[in-house]
Amino acid sequence: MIATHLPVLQVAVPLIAAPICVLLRRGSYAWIFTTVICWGLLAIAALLLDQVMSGGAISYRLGGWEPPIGIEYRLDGVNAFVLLILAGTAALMMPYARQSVEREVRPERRHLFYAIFLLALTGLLGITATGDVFNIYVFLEISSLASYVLIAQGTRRRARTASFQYLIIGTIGASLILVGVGFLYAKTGTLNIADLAVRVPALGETPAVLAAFAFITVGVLIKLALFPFHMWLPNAYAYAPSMVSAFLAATATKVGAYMLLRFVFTVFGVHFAFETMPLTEILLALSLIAVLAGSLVAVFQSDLKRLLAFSSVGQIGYLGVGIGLASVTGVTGALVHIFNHALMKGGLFLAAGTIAYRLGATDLSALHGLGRRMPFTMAAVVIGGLGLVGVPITSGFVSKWYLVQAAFEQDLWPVALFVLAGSLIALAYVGRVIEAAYFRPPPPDSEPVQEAPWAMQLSTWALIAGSVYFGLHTDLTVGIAERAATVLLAGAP
Amino acid sequence: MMSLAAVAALVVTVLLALIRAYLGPTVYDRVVAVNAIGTMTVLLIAAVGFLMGRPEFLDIALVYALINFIGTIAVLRYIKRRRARDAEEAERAEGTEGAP
Amino acid sequence: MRHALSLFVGLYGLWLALSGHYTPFLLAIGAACTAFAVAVALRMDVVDHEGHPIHLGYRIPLYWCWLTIQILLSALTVTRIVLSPRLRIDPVLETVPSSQKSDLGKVIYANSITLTPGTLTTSVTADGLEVHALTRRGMDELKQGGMDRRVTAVEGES
Amino acid sequence: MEALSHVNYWAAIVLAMIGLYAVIAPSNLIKKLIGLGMFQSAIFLVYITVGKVEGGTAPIIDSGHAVYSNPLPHVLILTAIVVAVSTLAVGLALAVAIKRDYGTVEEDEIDEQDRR
Amino acid sequence: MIVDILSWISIGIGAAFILVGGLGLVRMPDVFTRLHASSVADTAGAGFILLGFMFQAGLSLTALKLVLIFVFLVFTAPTASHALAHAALLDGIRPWTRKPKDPAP
Amino acid sequence: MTEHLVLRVISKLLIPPILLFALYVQMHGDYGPGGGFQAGVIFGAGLILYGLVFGTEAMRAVAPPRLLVVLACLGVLLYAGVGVASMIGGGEFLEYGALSADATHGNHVGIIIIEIGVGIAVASVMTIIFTALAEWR
Amino acid sequence: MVTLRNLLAAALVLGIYSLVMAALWVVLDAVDVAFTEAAVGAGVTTVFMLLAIAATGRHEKIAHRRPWLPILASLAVGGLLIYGTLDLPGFGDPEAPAQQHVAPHYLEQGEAETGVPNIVTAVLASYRGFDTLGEVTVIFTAGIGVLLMLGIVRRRRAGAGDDDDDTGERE
Repeated sequence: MIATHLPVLQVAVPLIAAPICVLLRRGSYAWIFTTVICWGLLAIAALLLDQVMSGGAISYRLGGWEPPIGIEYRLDGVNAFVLLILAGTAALMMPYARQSVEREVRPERRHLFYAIFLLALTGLLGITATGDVFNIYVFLEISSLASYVLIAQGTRRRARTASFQYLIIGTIGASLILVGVGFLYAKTGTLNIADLAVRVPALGETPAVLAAFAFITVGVLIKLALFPFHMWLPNAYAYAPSMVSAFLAATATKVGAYMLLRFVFTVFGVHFAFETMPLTEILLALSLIAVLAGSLVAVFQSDLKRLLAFSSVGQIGYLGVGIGLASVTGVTGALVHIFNHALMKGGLFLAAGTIAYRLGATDLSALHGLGRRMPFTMAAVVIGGLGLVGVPITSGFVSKWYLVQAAFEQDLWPVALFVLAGSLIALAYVGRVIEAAYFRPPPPDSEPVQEAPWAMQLSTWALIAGSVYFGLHTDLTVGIAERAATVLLAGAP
Repeated sequence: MMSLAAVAALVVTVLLALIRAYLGPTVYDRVVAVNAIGTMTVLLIAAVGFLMGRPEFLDIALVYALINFIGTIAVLRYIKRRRARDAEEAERAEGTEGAP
Repeated sequence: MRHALSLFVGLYGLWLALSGHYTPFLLAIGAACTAFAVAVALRMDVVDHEGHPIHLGYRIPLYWCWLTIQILLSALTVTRIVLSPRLRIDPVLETVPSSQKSDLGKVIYANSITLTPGTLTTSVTADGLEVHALTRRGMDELKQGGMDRRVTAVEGES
Repeated sequence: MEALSHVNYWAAIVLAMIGLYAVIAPSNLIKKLIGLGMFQSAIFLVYITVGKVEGGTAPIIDSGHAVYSNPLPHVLILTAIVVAVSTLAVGLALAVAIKRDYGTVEEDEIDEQDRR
Repeated sequence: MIVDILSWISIGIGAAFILVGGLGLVRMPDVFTRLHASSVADTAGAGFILLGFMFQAGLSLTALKLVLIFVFLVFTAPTASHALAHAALLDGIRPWTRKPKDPAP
Repeated sequence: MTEHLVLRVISKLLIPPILLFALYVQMHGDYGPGGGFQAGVIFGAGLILYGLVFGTEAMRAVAPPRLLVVLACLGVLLYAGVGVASMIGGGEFLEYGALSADATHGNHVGIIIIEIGVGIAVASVMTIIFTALAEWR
Repeated sequence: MVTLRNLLAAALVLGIYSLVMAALWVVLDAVDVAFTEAAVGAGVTTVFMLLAIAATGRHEKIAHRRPWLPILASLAVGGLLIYGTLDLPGFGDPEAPAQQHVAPHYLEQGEAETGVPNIVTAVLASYRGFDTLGEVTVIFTAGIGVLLMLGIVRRRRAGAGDDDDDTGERE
């Protein structure tokens, strides 16, 4: 009985939990409650993925109305996989949250913080699960508003300006998506994705569809923070509270990538997007610039969190490369990278947060000699960093392997070269961190530093260990991703 | 037919008020224009309702009639608050004058 | 309590005027909503002789009739001024004495002045109302105190 | 009539352009939010225009009318207006918080302070 | 029929008053005088137009709602004008006078 | 602001009708324009008028922020609760038809309840935002 | 409005914009939207704006800098929009696809299925009820978010006993 309602529970449970969280009044209760909810969501996501893998796509009619009339939740391999990533990272980060939030948020506001966190999660899950374009907009705004608020909670004042900048850019992006959806509605009379997937290609290349495509793509790219729409990302991630940086880095841009996949492959169709419109060329160009520029800028950062944020800009480029190649291998690579990058970047931001928790700063100069003083945390940073580079046996290697392979399939060897170059640059910035932590003596007058609390270690290591595990055992992720990619590209020639 | 004439007169008046809002010169002139446009909108919505044969939409006009003046009161409150703050600041400036 | 009760009756009348759907369900809901609105109003402490002037009784409608005529007359005056090629205005800002005892009476007077085109109350002070008039004549008429006496009469002995 | 059939869209587009300019150009954060409100309203106008049917009336079923305008865009825009108001409120609260932290809401002055 | 004529006349007068209000809004020299002009439109103009619609609506709830609109307008419009004039004076705006250089009597 | 006579009296006069009008809009969203959101905003506007004229301290006494937060939560929970109730009643999430034996009647009841939830949530959130912004010095 | 340096004036012009829009919505048959615009525009937006301006300062200090990028951006968006509207169905066309697919179902079945003659309410609350749940969540997020960012001061005038307000105290 419950099993049939799982799709909506995935979104409704955190939505209902958020006001309850506010009513709990005490930060500690709210934390326990949020943790339970997040693990419950992970269980739901796992069950859903299992259902989808064994029984094919699930459709859930909200309000009991038939799809084009009412709103539909439609789960196939792609969004079930993304749902698992979202719920999984949220659940794994919860043990970390308690101490980190206690440090960074005032006691009387903690329960509100957790409520907003749950709302952000609701929004992201809602975007992923829904099969209705306008519903995507609504949940996009829930997650965005919650993110603005979460980012503004950073202890430094620049968090507020970063959040404001994100608010302006994010709202413009969402409005552009809204215009695009409006054009599609005016031409087809429907908002349901499955219905649009039938009706939009039948329209052919009319100006309205072209404009809708352009607006939606740009809007989604803003949310995805692909170069040159990444302006909001570095500051937002660098100055947000540790927990928020980690959560958003692991999830928000991933959902952006999911939206891009959904709109481009399902709504507009491969034929329109990649043959009529020069999306491959545009995406590849932007992505490769993102990979190189993001990584290069990261090398010159003096703050660990900013370094990681710029590295995110680069890593998002890899997602763009995979999607732009528009082949099963490429999309598989992108999907696997969504998963792997969520683990690695989440783990790295958590580790950076741990360092901030103990040292009060994340400057690279503050990291000197930290390899000996916080050995476990720094080991996590190193392993995660190597994952970003794409060293074999880390999961970063797997996704890049698929991307390179996809590039060679289409004889686009310069793309492969760029991907490898990006890895080398990544080696440079990871090297800087390692150098600071292991090869520089600690400042002579430094106070003794303790290793971080075990609960924070636990979350960090769970994510980092996951990234290693899925680097070795690729069957699970790649298997699911490949099936999902096949579904997405089903309409392709 | 006559409704149409009313609508025309109202639109012209809204335009005149817009000119006033554009010219200013003070904030208060603009508030006067906003108030006038508010009243005109009440009447305009009523007139359009009659014109389209659906006078039950008067509720919208009623909303404006009831709450449109809240904005003006907010302006007054704003001015009072700013004066209070200015006075406070002046007092503080006087207080610190003696100190180097 | 008297005020609360009459406020309830008044608001329920407003509900009936607005509603237009007289099913038992909506009538009951209307009563509940009215009660709720009265409860909130009581909580705000806005239900007293100022917020709900029932004691003025029948005198208020009569006053309104008189005021309507005044408004029309001065509207014509102001119209003539606006339409005259050379704006024949001579604005003055002066204090007009007011003989009302209660705050409510003062407010009725002040708003009547504002409502009449050509005169405008700018503030209510202890010794009267500060009035801005479009012409010297308008101000003089006001100062003769016709309106003042009528408002005081409406106010009654409360 | 043919030429006039898209005037409504174009009016909305002009408003959208002004709004977008007013978001990007000013340095004052409050001003940006005002521009954002204009930009969003312009998009709402596009939607409502799509929903209008010639000779139709408001989609409230009534025995005296047969042709109604499309209710769906109205519903979507109601939701979008709510979103716009929420965004405005959060944006204003952020601007107020920025004023507390920086003593100014001018983007250029904030940038200058950050660079220091 | 008579009602129709009455309605037309009433709406016509109202429209005229409203136009006068708008015109005054543009012609008058300062805030306070403009408020006088706009109060013509707020009271006489709005009153006649609503009265005209009332004739059209006949004895019905619609007419009652029109009355309500008028009543609320009559309460809010002067309050808003008063608040505005008060705010303007507080902010240090001095009323325009015919002979600005003339010393106050 | 409290000393401002005209505003005080007129607000006292107008606030009850504004509140009642909001409730009217809430209940007649089925038949005419309006509904929970509009009603919530108008109710909130009534409270905001009170706050503007009588000051935020008085506002606090009438609508304590703590109560408002609870109400906002309850509004959302009421809406979502109807969804859960219809799920328990054997329908899909938010399938109000499952609330009653007669689907049309169930739908109507469901719509009324969720609109009330919307109204409560919106009115309290508007007042919260006003209080937060107004008390900022 | 774009060029007004006085923020108070700009906020007022936003109010006028909202009023004109409300009238426009009525003309375009979107009475529910007009109602919302009326309630929001007259009731809360202006008040929120004025309060925020009171807290942040009345004058825009700096003229618009680098005007070319914004002009270019808005021209690009506007151009694309105009291009997109070229083949949209004409204004009021009853044969337009938007009027054909799902909308007739709402108009024809809506009252029978939900018992609500106002189809906008029927669609809002029932057919697309989940969107509206999302909408309430957005509002809720905004409210909690504002609380989280600004908190609500408990003035200490009333005595130390009142300090325990945990809706977010501010120093």
